[in-house]
Amino acid sequence: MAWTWFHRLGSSPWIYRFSGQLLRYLLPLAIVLVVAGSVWGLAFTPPDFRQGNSYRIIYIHVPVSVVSLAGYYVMAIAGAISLIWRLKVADMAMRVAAPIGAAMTFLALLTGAVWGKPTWGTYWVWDARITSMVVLLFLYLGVFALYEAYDNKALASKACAILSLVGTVNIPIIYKSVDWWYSLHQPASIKFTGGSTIDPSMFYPLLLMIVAVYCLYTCLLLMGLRLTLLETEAKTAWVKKEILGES
Amino acid sequence: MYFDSWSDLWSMAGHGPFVWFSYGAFFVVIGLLVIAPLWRLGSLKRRLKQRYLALEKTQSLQE
Amino acid sequence: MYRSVFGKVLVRQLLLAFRRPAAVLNPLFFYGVVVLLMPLGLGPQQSVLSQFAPGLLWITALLAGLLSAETIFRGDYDDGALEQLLVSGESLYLASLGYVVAHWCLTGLPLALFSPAFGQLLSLPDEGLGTLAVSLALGTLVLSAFGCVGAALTMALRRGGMLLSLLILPLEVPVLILGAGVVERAVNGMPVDSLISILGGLSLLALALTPLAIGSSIKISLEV
Amino acid sequence: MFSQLDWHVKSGELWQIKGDNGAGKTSLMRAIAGLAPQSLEGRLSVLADFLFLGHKAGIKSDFTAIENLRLHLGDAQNGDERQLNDALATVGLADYRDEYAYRLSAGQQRRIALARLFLVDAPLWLLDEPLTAIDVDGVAIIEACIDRQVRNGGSVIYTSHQPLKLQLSTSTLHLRGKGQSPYVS
Repeated sequence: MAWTWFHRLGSSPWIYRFSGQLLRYLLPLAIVLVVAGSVWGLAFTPPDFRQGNSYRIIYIHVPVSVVSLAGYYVMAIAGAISLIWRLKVADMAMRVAAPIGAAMTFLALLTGAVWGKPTWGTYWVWDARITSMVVLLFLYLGVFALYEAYDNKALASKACAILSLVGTVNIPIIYKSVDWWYSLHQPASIKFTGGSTIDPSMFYPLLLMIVAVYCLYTCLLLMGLRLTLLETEAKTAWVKKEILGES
Repeated sequence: MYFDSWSDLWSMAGHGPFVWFSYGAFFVVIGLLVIAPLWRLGSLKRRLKQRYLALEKTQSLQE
Repeated sequence: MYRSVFGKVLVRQLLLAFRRPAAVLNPLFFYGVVVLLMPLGLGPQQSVLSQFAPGLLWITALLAGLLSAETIFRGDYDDGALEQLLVSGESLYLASLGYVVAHWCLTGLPLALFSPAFGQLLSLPDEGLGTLAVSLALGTLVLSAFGCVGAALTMALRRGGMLLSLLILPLEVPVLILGAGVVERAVNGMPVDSLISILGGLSLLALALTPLAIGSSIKISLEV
Repeated sequence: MFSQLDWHVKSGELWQIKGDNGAGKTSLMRAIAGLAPQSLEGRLSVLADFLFLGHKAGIKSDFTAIENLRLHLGDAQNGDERQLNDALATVGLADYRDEYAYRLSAGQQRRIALARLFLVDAPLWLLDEPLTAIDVDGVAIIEACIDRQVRNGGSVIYTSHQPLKLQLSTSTLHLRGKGQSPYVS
């Protein structure tokens, strides 16, 4: 059983078709969830008693931050699989995951900065969470730049896989140390609404948004994967069959 | 709805610009991320189809 | 003659460096020049300098490690020595460890040894001097390890310099935080033992794991 | 680079790889040495220990001749001092033992690399342009060296733009560039 799975994962046509089937349901679902979660968070939740309405940004900031961190792990694990088992699909997944993750990290930073203005009175505060996000963005950009610097793209993905693995081992240490650094220099006066004190009326829409953004991320990954599959295997028989059979 | 009126929802007691800008940026980026691969996939399929059909044509001519 | 490739690489790198004695001093000169810039940029008030000294001294160490990293593999890549290393079938893990330790001996160690003097120049209180040296000695091991990873990934690329900094500086954030933080605590008279041991743990972790990445990167770079 | 190569090298054989510039001689040599697995489709098994001498031989200009041998990264066992001295003497560098390589000529530096042929006990030699920058005496030394290796049951694969005078039967592999399959003579 396990081996047929592995075999399927090595088979491009199967992945192309399966992900196409999956996307047919998952993409509309993700969009509906994101819209529903946003409307809920924007209009149907009470304001935070300390931050007022600006806290509504959290409904996108937190999910996007969570997914951008998870995205780095996705990228690194895909890289590891392509290094160890030489699975082409894993290699493509790593390449696709990098720009999506970087975009998510950028969104997290942007929304965090905009949230800071009404809350702290300034767009930028070197808060632990934001600082870790900046480091994460640079980790993504490093992988990106390394990929672009190599002419031989097969070697480029190998190099990026190694770099992202090194980054993965480092990320928990970075997060831990940045937390410690923040507590050392600035005893926390303003904190995010903590998990323990959050009211259910605010928590459920947040949970919904996290699930929605995860779904969306999966869709983006699969769509990128399908595109890369067709691009790189344009000369094979199954692509020809796929394209000509559709009409 | 929590807010009393549409204008209340829009202004959010002064925090409106920040909140709406954030959501706007989110949907713009997400929209681009979703539409770009769909669009590229479509155009790639069209290009490949043309190429395959042209190839088949020359092959049948040779026969 | 050398029982392991680790010793051979280490001796090779050190011997090569000492063939150009002036080059061995370059990291120290660099450190000195940057320390000179600090009072020029920040003003000569001792209170200002001593407040920023732990961070400044550590950031300078990061930059020194970064600048010297680019040349770690350059020579051996250009003249085919790395090719020969790969062909020899020797353990790339041990060889990579040799490169890391050699780089540390040539940059981190001298910086750590002379850092109390630089600390004096920036009015770092005496309580922090010992901790500065110890934290630098341990932390620069991590810097050398990551420097070698970056250098191994970029040696085949002709314009690798700026790229190298983008690759390795984000990874070195924890060392900077811990290093500067521990010196600051020492200055404030707080205990530093636990933080020093965390720093030691990090350097052991880096020494154990990065040679895997360095070895694979050398292989990739030789295929370019 | 080249396609459809089915090639076996047995012990005691001497092979020359011929082909125009860009036909893939160096690529093939590097592939045999295990330095370019990416560029290779198919199966390549090298069953013997080998010595690889490429265009770049890993000679450090800041090391003396003897140090270059003593600390050469290509050899698991670098040999004891007496062996190193003997090897240097054989390639005619006895008087330059402690001279820095950057003070030596290109040909003399190449000879340092060639001294390794007398130090390493490998059944297969891969010599990519061993004669580059070597003078007449040097060529004679290399020829004798290859001769001895093959007579002792070892095998040698080499590329060379100038002919080697050898009293041995040499097989030749011709590489003909893109798309054309190589042939043997």
